[in-house]
Amino acid sequence: MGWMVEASTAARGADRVFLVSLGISVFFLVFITALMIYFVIRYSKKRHPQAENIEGNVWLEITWTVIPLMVFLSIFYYGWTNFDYTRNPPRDAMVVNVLGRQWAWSFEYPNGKVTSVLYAALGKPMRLDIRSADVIHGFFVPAFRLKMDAVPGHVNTTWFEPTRLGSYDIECTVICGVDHSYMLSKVVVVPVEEFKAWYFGGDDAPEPGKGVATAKEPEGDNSGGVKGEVPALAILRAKDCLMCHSIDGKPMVGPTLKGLYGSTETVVSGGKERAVKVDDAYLKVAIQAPEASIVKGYPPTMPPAALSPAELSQVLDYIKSLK
Amino acid sequence: MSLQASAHAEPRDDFGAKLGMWLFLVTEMILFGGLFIGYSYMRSKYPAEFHHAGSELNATIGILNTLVLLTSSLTVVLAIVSLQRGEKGKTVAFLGATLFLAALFLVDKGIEWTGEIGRGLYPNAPHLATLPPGEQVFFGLYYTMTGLHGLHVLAGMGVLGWALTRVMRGRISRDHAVVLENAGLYWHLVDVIWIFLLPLFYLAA
Amino acid sequence: MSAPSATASASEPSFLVDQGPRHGLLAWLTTTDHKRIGLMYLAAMVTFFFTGATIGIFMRLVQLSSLSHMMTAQTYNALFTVHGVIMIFLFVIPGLPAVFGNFFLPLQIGARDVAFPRLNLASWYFFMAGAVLAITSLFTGGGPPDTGWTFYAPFSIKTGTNVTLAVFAAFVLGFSSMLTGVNFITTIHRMRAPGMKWFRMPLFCWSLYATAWVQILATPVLAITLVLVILERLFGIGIFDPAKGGDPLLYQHLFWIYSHPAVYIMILPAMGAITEIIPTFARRTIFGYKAIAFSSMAIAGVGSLVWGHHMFTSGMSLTGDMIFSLLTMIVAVPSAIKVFNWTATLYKGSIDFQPPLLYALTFIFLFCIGGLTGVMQGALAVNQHVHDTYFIVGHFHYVMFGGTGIAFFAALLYWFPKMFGKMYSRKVAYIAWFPIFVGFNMLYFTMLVLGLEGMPRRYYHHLPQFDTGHVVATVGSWILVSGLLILFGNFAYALFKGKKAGSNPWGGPTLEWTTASPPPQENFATIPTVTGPPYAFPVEPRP
Amino acid sequence: MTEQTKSMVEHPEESPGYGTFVAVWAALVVLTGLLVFVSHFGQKAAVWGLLTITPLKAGLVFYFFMHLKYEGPLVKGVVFVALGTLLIFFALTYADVAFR
Ligand code: HEA
Ligand code: HEA
Ligand code: HEC
Ligand code: CUA
Ligand SMILES: [Cu+2]
Repeated sequence: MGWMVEASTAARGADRVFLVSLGISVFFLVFITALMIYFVIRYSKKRHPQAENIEGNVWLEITWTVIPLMVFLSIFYYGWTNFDYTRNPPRDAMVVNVLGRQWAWSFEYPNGKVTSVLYAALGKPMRLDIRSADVIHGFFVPAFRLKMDAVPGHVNTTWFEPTRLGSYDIECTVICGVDHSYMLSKVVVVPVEEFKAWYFGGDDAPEPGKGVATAKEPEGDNSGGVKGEVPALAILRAKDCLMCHSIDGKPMVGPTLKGLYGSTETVVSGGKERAVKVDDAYLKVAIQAPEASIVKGYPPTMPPAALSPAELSQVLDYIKSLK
Repeated sequence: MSLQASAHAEPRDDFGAKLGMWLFLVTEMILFGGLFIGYSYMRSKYPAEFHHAGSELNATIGILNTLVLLTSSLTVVLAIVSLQRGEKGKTVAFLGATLFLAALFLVDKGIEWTGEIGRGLYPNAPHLATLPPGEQVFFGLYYTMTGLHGLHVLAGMGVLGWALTRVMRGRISRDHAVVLENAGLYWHLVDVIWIFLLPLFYLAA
Repeated sequence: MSAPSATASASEPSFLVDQGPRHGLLAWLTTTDHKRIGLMYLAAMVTFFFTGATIGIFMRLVQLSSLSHMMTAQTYNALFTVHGVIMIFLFVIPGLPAVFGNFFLPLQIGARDVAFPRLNLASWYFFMAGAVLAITSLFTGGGPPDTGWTFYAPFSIKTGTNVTLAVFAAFVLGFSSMLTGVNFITTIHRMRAPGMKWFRMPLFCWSLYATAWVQILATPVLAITLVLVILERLFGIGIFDPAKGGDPLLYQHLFWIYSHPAVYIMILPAMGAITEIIPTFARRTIFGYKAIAFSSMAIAGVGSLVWGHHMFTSGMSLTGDMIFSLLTMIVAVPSAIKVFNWTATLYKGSIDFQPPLLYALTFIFLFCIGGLTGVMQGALAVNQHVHDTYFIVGHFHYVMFGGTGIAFFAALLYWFPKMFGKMYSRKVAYIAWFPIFVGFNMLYFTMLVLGLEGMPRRYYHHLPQFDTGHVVATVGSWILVSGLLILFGNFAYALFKGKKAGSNPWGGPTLEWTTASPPPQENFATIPTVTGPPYAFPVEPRP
Repeated sequence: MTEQTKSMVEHPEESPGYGTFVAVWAALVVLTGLLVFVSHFGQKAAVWGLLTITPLKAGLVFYFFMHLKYEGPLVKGVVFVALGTLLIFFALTYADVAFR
C-alpha cells in the first residue's frame, strides 16, 4: 500500500491480512459479476427462447458451502494471529499511561513526565495503558494500524513498536461530544538517543522531534511571547487549556482569553442569562467551577481545572496581560 | 359489499390466537432476559458487594410476596378450569381473588420500597452514593427489575380485570375461553419472572 | 402453471376503492386491510427516506472542505445521529417487511389477510407514534441528540441533548416491529392456503418468516437497553455509569445483541424480494429452493451470535474477540450460498431483461461489495485498523443502501403494477439506473478508501489530507440524487398517468399474480388450492 | 387452513381438574421453602439453589399452569427457541466476561 505509511511492526501484519482478504474478495466479486453478465447475455430471451428448469444440484450446493467456509475460516485465522500480536505486549516495553478526556489526550511516562504529544523511540516497544476520565474515546494511530478504546472504568492495553521516524496522527474514533473531531494529537517517533535525552533530561529538556517532520502544535499556541509570561503559558499548555482556548483572539472550543479581562459578557447560570463584568472573582469561578456559569454560545464542557493557588494567580495575571 | 364483509370474517382461530400470545410472551421473556444478562454480568463483577447489598433487603416481604403471587397464579388457572366446566360463579370468584392477591402484592411492594427509600437506598440518594460502586449497581438493578415487574403486575391486573367484566357479561364463556386463557398465560409469566427475582435479590445474601 | 387458477372476477372493485361505511382519509386510517396498511407504510417510509437522504446530502456538503463552516460541530453531530436514526429505525428496518411483507405475504400464501388485522393497524400506529416522537425530540429538550445512532453510554447519559425522547421513540418503534413479527409468524403458520406446504411457499415468505423470528427474539433486548438508558438519565440507576460502578461495555453488549441481528432484519426480506424477481425474469424455476430457504433461517440463527464484532477494540476479552470473529465468518456462508444460487438461476434461463431484473442484479453486485468488506472487517487485524472509520461507513451504506435500499427499489419496480394497477415507464427506469449506479459507487467506494487512509467517522472536521476523497464522494452524492429523483419521478408520474397494467405484466408465477391488479379487497374470489411448487414455469396464460 | 395445521389444533380437550393444580401449587410452595432454607447455607448454596430450584419452579408453572404439557410441538418449540436464544445470549456474553 504505497500511499499509506506503515510505521510499526503490527502495521505490516495488518496490511498483509488486508491485502489477502482484498484479493480473495476481488476474485469472488469479479467472478460472480462476470458470470451474471455472461448469463444475462448468453441466455437472453432472443438467444435462448426456451428456458430449462434446473431445480438444483446437491454437489454444487455442497461445493459452494464448503469452499467459502474454508476461505472465511482462513481469513479469520490469519486475522486472529496478527491481532493477538497487538494484544500481547513484550515484557520490556515501556509503559505509558494514556488518558483520554473531552477533548484531549495526555500521556504519562513512567518517570512522571506528562505530555500532550506521544513521544516514542524508534524500534523500542511501547505499551499503552489506556483510560478515560469521562466518556468513551478511541485511540487511533492510522500509521500503526492500531486502535483501542478508552473506556471509563476500564484499562485497555495495547502496544506498538515503531519502525519509521516521523510524526503521525492520533485521532479519537468514538463520538465523545462536540469536539470529537478536534481530539487530535501526534505520535512523534524519534531515534533512541534523542528520546533518551528528553526522557532523562530535566524539566527543561528540549522536546524531541523538532528535527523530524513538524508535529502540529495545538492551534493558538504562539508561545514565542514576551519572556516574563512564559511560566504562565507553560501552565496553560500543561493543563491543556490551550486545547480549547486561544490567546490570539480566535474563538475555539471555548472563548479566547485575549482581551477577556475587563470585558462584559453574557453568561447563563441556573438557566438564566445575566451580564457579568470579567474580574478576578469571576475568573476564579470560571476556571475552578466552570459549570456554575456558562458563557452564552458555548457548550458546558469545560472541565474544572486543578490549579494550585500560586498557579491560579499566575494564570490570572497572564490573562490580564492579554490585551 | 355486505356479503364481502362477511366473507372477510375468517373462521375463528383459537389456536392462532394462542400462538400469537405465546409469541408475545417470548418477547416478554427476552425483555426480562436482557435484564437478567445485565444482572449476572454485574454480579460476576461485584460478587461480594451483591452479597452484602442483598442483606439490606427485607427477605420476609419478598418471600411473602412470592407466596402471594404463586397463589394468584393458582386462582387464575382454577378460574380457567371452572370456566371450562361452565361454572361461571366460581370463575368470577377466582378471578376476583386473583385481582385481590395482585393488589396485595403491590401493597407489599409499596411498603417495601417505602422502607428502603426511607433508609436512603434509592438511585441518586446521597446515602447510596457513599456505598461501594457494586452496591449502587445492585440497587439500580433492584429498582429497575422489581419496578418493571411491578408495571407488569399492573398491566396484568388490567387485563384480568377486563377479562372479569367480560366473563360477567358472558362474552367469555366455555366456548369462548381463549381470551381468558391468554390473560392467564400473561399472568403466569409475571409470576415466573418473580420466581426468578426472589433468589436474585432477596436470597442473594 | 400447476398452481392455482383461482381468479378474482373482474367486476370486483379494487382495495383502493373505499368499501366500508367510512370514506376518504378516515377509511384509510381505520382500515385493517393488510394491503392498505402496506401502502400507508409505503407513504410514510418514502417520506422518511427522503428526509434522511436530504440530511445525508447536507453532511456531504460539510465535508466538501476541511475548512467548511456551514454549520456548527454540534449541528453536524446532530445531523448524523438523526440521519442514522431515521434511516435505520424508520426506513431500512421496517422497510421491506412492513411495506411488501404486509402487502404480499397474505397474497403469496393465498390468504385474505394477516392473522391479526387489528394488531397490524396498531403496529402502524406505533410506528407513526415512534416517528412523531423522534421528530419531536429534535425540537424539544436540549435539542437533537448528538450521540450517533448507537447511543453509546456513558456519553448518551451525560450529554445534555434530548436523548431521552429519541431513545423512547426507538423503543416505541421496536414495539411496532415486534408486533409485526408476532403477526407474520402466526400468519405463516395458520393462514396458508390449502396445499400450500412449507416448501411450496414463495421464498419471500420464507425470508419474512426468518425475519419475524429475529424481530421477536432480538428486539426486546433493545427495548430493555433503551429503557435502562432512560432510567439512567432520569433517575441515575448507575448500571451503565462507571462513576457508580456501572459498565459501558454492558451497554455495548446489550445494544449489539439487538442491533447486529437487526442488520439481518434489514437484509433478509431484501434477499427474499430478489429471490422472487430473478426466476420471474429468467423464466425458469429457482435454483436450490431449499438451500435458499434454509440459508434464510441460518442467517437468522447464526446472525444472533456475532454481535461482538462491533466491540473488537472496546476492550472485550481476547477470547471474546476470537469467538465473535470466528462466528462472523460463519454467518457470511449462508449469504454466499444465496448469491451463488441466484447466479445459478440465471443459467439456462430465457432472460427477459426488465427493470426489476436490472435493479436486482445491481443489488447482488453492491451487496457483494458490502458483504465482502464486512468479511474483511470481521478479520480482527483489519478491524483494528478500520473500526469506526469511513471504511465502516462505506461498508454499511453498501449493504444497507446498495443492499436493502436497492432491493426496495427493485421490489417496488417489480410489484408496482400489482399494487397500483399502473405501469411506469420502463425506459425512464433504465435511464435512472446510470446515475444511481455511478453516483453510488463514487460516493461510497471513496468512503472505503478514505477509511483505509485513516479518516474516522462522525468527524465534523476532517484533516486536510482527506480533502480530495471527500470532494469526490460529495460529487458522487449529487449524481446519485439526480438518479433517485428520476426514479421516483417516474413512479409519481405513473401513479397518476401510468398506463393500465394487466394482472400479470411480468409473467410472474406466484399467487399474487393470479388476482387482479390492484387486487380486490378480499384478495381472491375463492381461496386458491395449491398443487405444486411456487416457481413453476412456463406460466399458463390467463384470460 | 391446511391439513397439517389442523392436526396441530387438536390438543387433549379433557383438561385436568382443580386437584392437579392445587397439587402443583403445593409443590411450588414447598420448593420456595426449600429455596429459602438452602440459601441459609452461604453464598455457594444460595447460588446452587438459585440455579436448580428456580428453573424447576418456573418449569412447573410453564408445564402445568401455562398448559404447556397439553400443547402441541409448535408451542413447545416456540418456548424452546426462546429459552435457547436466551441461553446463547448468556453464553456469548460470558465469552467476554469470564475471560477478562
Ligand atoms: C443490511 C445491513 C448489514 C448487513 C447485511 C451486514 C453484513 C455483514 N456485516 Fe455489517 N454492519 C452494518 C450493516 C450490515 N452488515 C452496519 C449498519 C454496521 C455499522 C454499525 C455502526 O457501528 O454504526 C456494520 C458493521 C459491521 C462490523 C463492525 C465494524 C466496526 O465497527 O468495527 C463488522 C465486523 O465484522 C461487520 C461485518 C459484517 C459481515 C461479515 C456481514 C455478512 O453478513 C456479509 C455476508 C455477505 C457476503 C460475504 C457477500 C456475498 C458472498 C459471496 C460473494 C461469496 C464469496 C465470498 C468469499 C468466499 C469471500 N459489519
Ligand atoms: C439505509 C440507510 C442509509 C441510507 C440510504 C443512507 C444514505 C446516505 N448517507 Fe448515510 N448513514 C446511515 C444510513 C444510511 N445512509 C447510518 C446508519 C449512518 C451512521 C450514523 C451514525 O454515525 O450514527 C450513516 C452515516 C452517514 C455518513 C457518515 C457521517 C459521519 O460519520 O461523519 C455520511 C457522510 O457522508 C452519510 C451520507 C449519506 C448520503 C450522502 C446518503 C445518500 O445516499 C442519500 C442519497 C440522496 C437522496 C436519496 C436524496 C434525494 C432527494 C432529494 C435531495 C430531494 C429531497 C426532496 C424532498 C425532501 C422533497 N451517511
Ligand atoms: C475541554 C475544553 C476546555 C479546556 C481544557 C479548558 N477550557 Fe476554559 N472554557 C471552555 C469552554 C467551552 C468555556 C465556555 C463555557 C464556560 O463558560 O464554561 C470555557 C470558559 C473559560 C473561561 C471563561 C471565559 C469567559 O469568556 O468568561 C476561562 C477564564 C477559562 N475557560 C479558563 C480556562 C483555563 C485556565 C483552563 C485550563 C486550566 C481551561 N479553561 C481549560 C473549554 C475548556
Ligand atoms: Cu474523544 Cu471522540
Ligand atoms: Cu454486525
